[in-house]
Amino acid sequence: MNRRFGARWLLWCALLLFSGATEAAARSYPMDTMAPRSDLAELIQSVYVQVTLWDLLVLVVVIVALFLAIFWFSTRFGEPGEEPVQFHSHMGLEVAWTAGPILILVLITVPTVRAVFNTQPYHWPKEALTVRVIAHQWWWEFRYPSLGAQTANEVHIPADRMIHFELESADVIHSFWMPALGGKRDVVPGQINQITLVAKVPGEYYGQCAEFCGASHANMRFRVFVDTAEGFQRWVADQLKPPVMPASGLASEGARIYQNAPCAICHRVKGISGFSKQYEGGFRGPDLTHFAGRSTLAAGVLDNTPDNLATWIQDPQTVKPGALMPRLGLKGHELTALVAYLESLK
Amino acid sequence: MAAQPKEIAGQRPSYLAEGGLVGWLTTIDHKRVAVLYGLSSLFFLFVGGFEALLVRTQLAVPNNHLLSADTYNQMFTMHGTTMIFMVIMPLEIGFFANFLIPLMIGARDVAFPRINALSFWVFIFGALFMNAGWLWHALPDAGWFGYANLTERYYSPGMNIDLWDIGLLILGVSTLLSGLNFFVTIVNMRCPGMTFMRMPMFMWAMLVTTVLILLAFPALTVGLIFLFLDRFIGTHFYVAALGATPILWQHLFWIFGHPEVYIMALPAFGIISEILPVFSRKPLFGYAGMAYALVLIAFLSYGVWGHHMFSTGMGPVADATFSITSMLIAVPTGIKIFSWIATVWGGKLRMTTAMYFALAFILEFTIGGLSGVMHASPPIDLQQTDSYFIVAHFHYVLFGGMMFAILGAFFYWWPKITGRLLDEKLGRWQFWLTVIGFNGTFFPMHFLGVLGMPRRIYTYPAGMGWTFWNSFETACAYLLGVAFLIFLVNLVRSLRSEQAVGDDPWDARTLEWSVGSPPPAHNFDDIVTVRGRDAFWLMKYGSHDAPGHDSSAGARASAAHAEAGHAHVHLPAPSWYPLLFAAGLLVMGVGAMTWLRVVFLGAGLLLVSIVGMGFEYATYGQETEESRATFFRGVDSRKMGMWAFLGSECVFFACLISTYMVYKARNLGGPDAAVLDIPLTSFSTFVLLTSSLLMVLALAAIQRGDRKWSAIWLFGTAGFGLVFLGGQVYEFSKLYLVEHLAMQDNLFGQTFYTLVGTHGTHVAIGVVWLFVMAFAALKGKLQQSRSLAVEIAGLYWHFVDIVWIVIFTLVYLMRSIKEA
Amino acid sequence: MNPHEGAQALEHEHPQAPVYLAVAVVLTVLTVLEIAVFYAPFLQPVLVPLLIVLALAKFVLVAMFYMHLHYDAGVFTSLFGFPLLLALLIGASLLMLFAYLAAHLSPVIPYL
Amino acid sequence: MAFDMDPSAAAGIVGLGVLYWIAARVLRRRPRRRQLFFFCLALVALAVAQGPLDELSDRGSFWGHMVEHSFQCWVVPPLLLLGVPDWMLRPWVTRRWILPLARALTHPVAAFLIFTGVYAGAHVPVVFNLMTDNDAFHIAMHLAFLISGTLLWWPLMSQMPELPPLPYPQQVLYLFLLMIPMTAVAAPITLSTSVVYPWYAHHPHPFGLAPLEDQVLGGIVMWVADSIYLIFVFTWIFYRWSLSDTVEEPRLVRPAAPVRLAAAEPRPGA
Repeated sequence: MNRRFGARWLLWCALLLFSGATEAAARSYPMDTMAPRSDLAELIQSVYVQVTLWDLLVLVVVIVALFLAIFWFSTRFGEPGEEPVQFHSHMGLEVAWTAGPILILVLITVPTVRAVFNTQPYHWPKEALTVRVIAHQWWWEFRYPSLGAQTANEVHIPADRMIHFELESADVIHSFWMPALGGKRDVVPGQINQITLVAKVPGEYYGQCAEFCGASHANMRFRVFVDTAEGFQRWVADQLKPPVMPASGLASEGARIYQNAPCAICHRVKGISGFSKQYEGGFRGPDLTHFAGRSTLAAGVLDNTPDNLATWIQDPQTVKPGALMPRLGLKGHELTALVAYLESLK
Repeated sequence: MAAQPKEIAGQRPSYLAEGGLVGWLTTIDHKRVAVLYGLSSLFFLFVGGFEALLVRTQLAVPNNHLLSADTYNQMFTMHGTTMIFMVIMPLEIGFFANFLIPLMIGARDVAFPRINALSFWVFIFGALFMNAGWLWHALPDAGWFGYANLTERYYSPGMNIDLWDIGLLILGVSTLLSGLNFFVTIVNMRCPGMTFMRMPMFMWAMLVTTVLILLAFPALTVGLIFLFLDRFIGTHFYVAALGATPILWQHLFWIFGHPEVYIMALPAFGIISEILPVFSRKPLFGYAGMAYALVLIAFLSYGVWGHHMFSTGMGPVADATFSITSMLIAVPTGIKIFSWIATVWGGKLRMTTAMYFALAFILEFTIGGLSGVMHASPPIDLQQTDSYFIVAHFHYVLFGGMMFAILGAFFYWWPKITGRLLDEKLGRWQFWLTVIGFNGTFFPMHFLGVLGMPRRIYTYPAGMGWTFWNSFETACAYLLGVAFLIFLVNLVRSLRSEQAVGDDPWDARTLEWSVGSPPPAHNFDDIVTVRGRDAFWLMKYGSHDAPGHDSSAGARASAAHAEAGHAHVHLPAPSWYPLLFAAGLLVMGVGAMTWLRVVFLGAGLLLVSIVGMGFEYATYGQETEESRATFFRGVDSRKMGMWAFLGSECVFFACLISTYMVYKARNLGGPDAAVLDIPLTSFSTFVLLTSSLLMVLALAAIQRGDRKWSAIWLFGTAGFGLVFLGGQVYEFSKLYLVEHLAMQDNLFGQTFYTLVGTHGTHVAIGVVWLFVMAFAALKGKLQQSRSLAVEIAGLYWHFVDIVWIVIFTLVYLMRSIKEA
Repeated sequence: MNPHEGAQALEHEHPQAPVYLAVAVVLTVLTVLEIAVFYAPFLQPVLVPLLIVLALAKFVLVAMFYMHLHYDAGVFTSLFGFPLLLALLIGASLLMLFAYLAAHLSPVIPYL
Repeated sequence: MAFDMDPSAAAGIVGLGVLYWIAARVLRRRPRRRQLFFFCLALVALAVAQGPLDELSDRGSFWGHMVEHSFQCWVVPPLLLLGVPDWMLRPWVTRRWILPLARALTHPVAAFLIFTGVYAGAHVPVVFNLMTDNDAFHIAMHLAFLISGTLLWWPLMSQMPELPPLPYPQQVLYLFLLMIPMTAVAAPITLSTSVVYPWYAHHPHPFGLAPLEDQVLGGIVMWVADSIYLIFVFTWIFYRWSLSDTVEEPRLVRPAAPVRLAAAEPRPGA
């Protein structure tokens, strides 16, 4: 356990008050579950509000009854007074407060059961876009089987079209959660779960793994970009283009370093490095063919800037403890060359 | 009790009087065992609290580096496991229930005093075993629920999960045994006149809790055994590659998990139902309704476990069913809350600290219960599960519910346990600090949950709108820490104070206040007859002309009569064997982590202690006059204990057999059920049936007092048992060597070997038991009066035979049936 | 299960050897029947219900006579009956839950 | 709903009423008002079952038929048992050769098995088709439901000490074991994707229901109605158990002096 805990405790208190004040002002809540942006999320929101209102009604009844009882019947300690009436049962009252909750529960159960059957359709229209989501220990891999595109940690989906996410896991149980676009669904190894939704409002939405999956469970985030129809077409076209092969300069030097460094064992850049045959280990890294096109790095932990990329390559463990990417020991010029090359992979 | 409370003049010798260290190590008096439980769980309360403060400090600011990722994971896992298994359950069941059950039902001690001591020592060794991880920075780190295949050896190679797995198995043994013990005590040892409908409500709560314990812990044991085999022998119970599924662990765990949260909730309901009437000077409102609500909660709690798994995709039909049953369970809870308010309504409330905590319980538990109803509906649960909303829900139910009830119970029963009052002024300070700290820490978690902060993340980025609330919560968490320090000061000061308190400071309503406080070692001088609910209140204020009212005016007989009463009471002697049993279990646990032969050493210790306990008392198996007087319609406690144990074994084998049948259809390759040898197992079935026949003939012989034939039949039964075991060993070796059916690479193999192997182990234990019986019969120690011992061994043996009948049909004869 | 002797069950009315021998013979016959049903080719379509009925009969016989449920107080029957009922419910629901998983979710596809 | 009841059913109901009246006269004892009320309620329920419901099921409504069965199994027998006082049955039952037979039939295991046999047997497609095809067998089946239903309810509601009811905890166990055959019969009908009973396949269904919808509705009537009904019966058993215990509760006498509860000084000697 961290030995410096005692000495720095006071520092945290000072920091708390300062950061608390500034943070409260920030309006944006990217992971807000109450901002539905898809049909699935709106359905959930409607049931959410109904049940919450019924709950608040019951809560108010209990609070009023309790505080009335306390203030009317509490006495100063030891104050003499006549013995209270020893009534201890009243059939009408007991039947009432059994029937009441049952009635409320029926009113809650009807929309719930209807929503349950709507959110898990058995079959979906053919023209729905299938997106295979493969969860690894601490990053997400997305594949578009019908379009042939493949990306990591950032998924692009067209607005106003049925999307059918097929969730598979490559190791342990994860949970694919996009608060704005609908609830979460566990990604269980050995079975393919599914989420089917129609995103309505284009924009960038945050997502995070919700089922505890090991050391870096907190660093397993992803972004969902809901594009307009033509925006999505443009993105797919970019993804299908072959990777940029820099002719000269720092980037080409970086390309050479990339090829003989161990990067090629786990990562794939289409056309340059496939997975080397002799490597049987099950692990694979994200596909880097269009790495520069992504706005975040290391599963949404850092923004995709050259110096962030440099810190990540130099020592992945500080950014994502337990990450399976080894420390390559690249320094100085070689490192900047490799970073330049990777940043050129638009 | 480190600081021995000084003897107060004129106080009759209390249960704390005699016994130095040896007295405490070998005690079997339920009050002293309860004090041991109380001390150890208070210690773990502060350990759990320390872990909670570390977790909160790490989350105070975004991207904090106070704790590394795996240290944080260890802290939140241990906070959960410690608070549930080492604080709330031991405090409610081991400390308060253990101390109060005999006193409230008018009994001298629990049904099985030595098992009571044994379950404490097994608990403390299990808790220390799991916390040993502090020494090697290897505490369990996969969450208190330890979801499967993250806990597989491949994904958590260290010994963290081994400590958690074996530690929980040991704690499970302790809780199961104490559940069995209290169930038989409540059903069988109530004083004359105290029918079920006249028991105090805390007794109803404990009766239902023990039923839940007996029928829930087997499911956890099965899940943990599968995990143990996965990690140590290389089977694949939760690995998808071989056709298995990690969802099986979630099902087995939550079949135990939801009854478990009611095992923690119902004693708290019982405590509140005791405190409110006393400080409102009014009887509990709707006694029958409250008892009915408890029974309904217990029954429904077995049908709701699916609401923990809505997001794993069980399918709409299962989601809808579990959602309906989960909402149904809110109805009995509603009945209880409204009945409590009706109890307080119209009463003359004395606002002592215990009453403050009880009233705060009603409010906080209602908030927790209602936020629970929200994620009982699957669509909402898809947004809320695994977010901080759930953390807020269960902290409102566990801390706001159980901990408030436990703190109220401390202030209410402290004079009964130690003979001193806890200071009201300090209590008031502690109460207000706890309420403010508690609500400040956990109410914002509802906002964090709605704002999408997931659970169990060791850090979070800035700019997500979570930072302010997290910092605010951490500050309030330290406030809670201060409140608990005040509580500790209050406890220690009261132990050192001289202030003598009468037997009944609160003018209470139930029997435990009719004996001295602290009560004498033998509890009641003479057995009380009860004439209605709130027995002590009737003794004090009931009309004295009612028929059958005993002559002595008040409940307490005169001192002289007390001395005479004291003499004829026979208290069982202290014994070393419970400590030996627990040590044996601990050695087996350590052996599993180190070398196999240490496990056999531990098993030897276990066997010695069991046989020792068996023959420690001359009257083993005899029904003494004292024990017969209070039995429930003449039923012996030991027989009822065995039947309750067989009941929990039913659920144990049900989980094993369902796993076998579920996995039978999912076998991917290699040998399957077709390789099973029917002629051999048919012969084994005949052997086992004949051994059952010999068993009952032995019993008939013992009851006739025919020593020669009873020895012969007993040896015959044990012999046939051995033949059955031989058949099984031969069958397993043939399957392994000839058919190459191995546990490691074949799903059918592992489920088959585990199911039939566990049954084989039960047969082996039965054979050892029968040989011990046979030798005892040979040496003349089993007279006719001790026929009950043979009858109980017979019950166990016939149960093992019944399970084989089910296994023989489902596994062997139905081998050709593909899909289950 | 034996209400006719009223609440105060007679604890010490023990069954004697002939009762046990009769039960043993019936049990042996039932086991022989089970094995015969297993090997009889014409009974294969209705194998499962037959086997379940025979196993149930043996189960009840051993419980009622060897374990004295027939002679002892009714509380033991409840003590054994409720857990048995719960075991049946848990087993049935686990089978149904996993049958759904097998039917509706496609089998394991290596993710490469 | 036209009230043209089947003549044999009408005769049965009137016969029961007359029999009840004669027995009361012969034994010269008046049944208590509550028992009379329950008995009349039983007759009314029987009339409802045999009248409009029977007519509805004749017009092809499967769920109507199922509701009729539920009346015959779950409603009429309990009311009958509550309505008929024990002294009226005693002369018949305590005959030398009837008592052992009655004792065997009302034994919980026997009653349970008989009812399950009749209830499950009736819903086996072959038997059900026979029932829908020929009326005599149909009436016999309904009588069988009534008799086996009365036997089923006997261990729960018997008022005769010679054939005593089960102790309360076992009544609850008996009740919950009953859920298994009911679910086993209702589940396949509700969840089956084809019409199980051919007679309903080609018959017009009232209220414009398709044959399959009618079948699912009938299945739900059997499954859900019965389980909710059993929870009410469980509540009623628990309520009776709680009443049976508070026999003599001594009166509370007000304490003479007002009780001063200062914590410090001990309470005045009791």
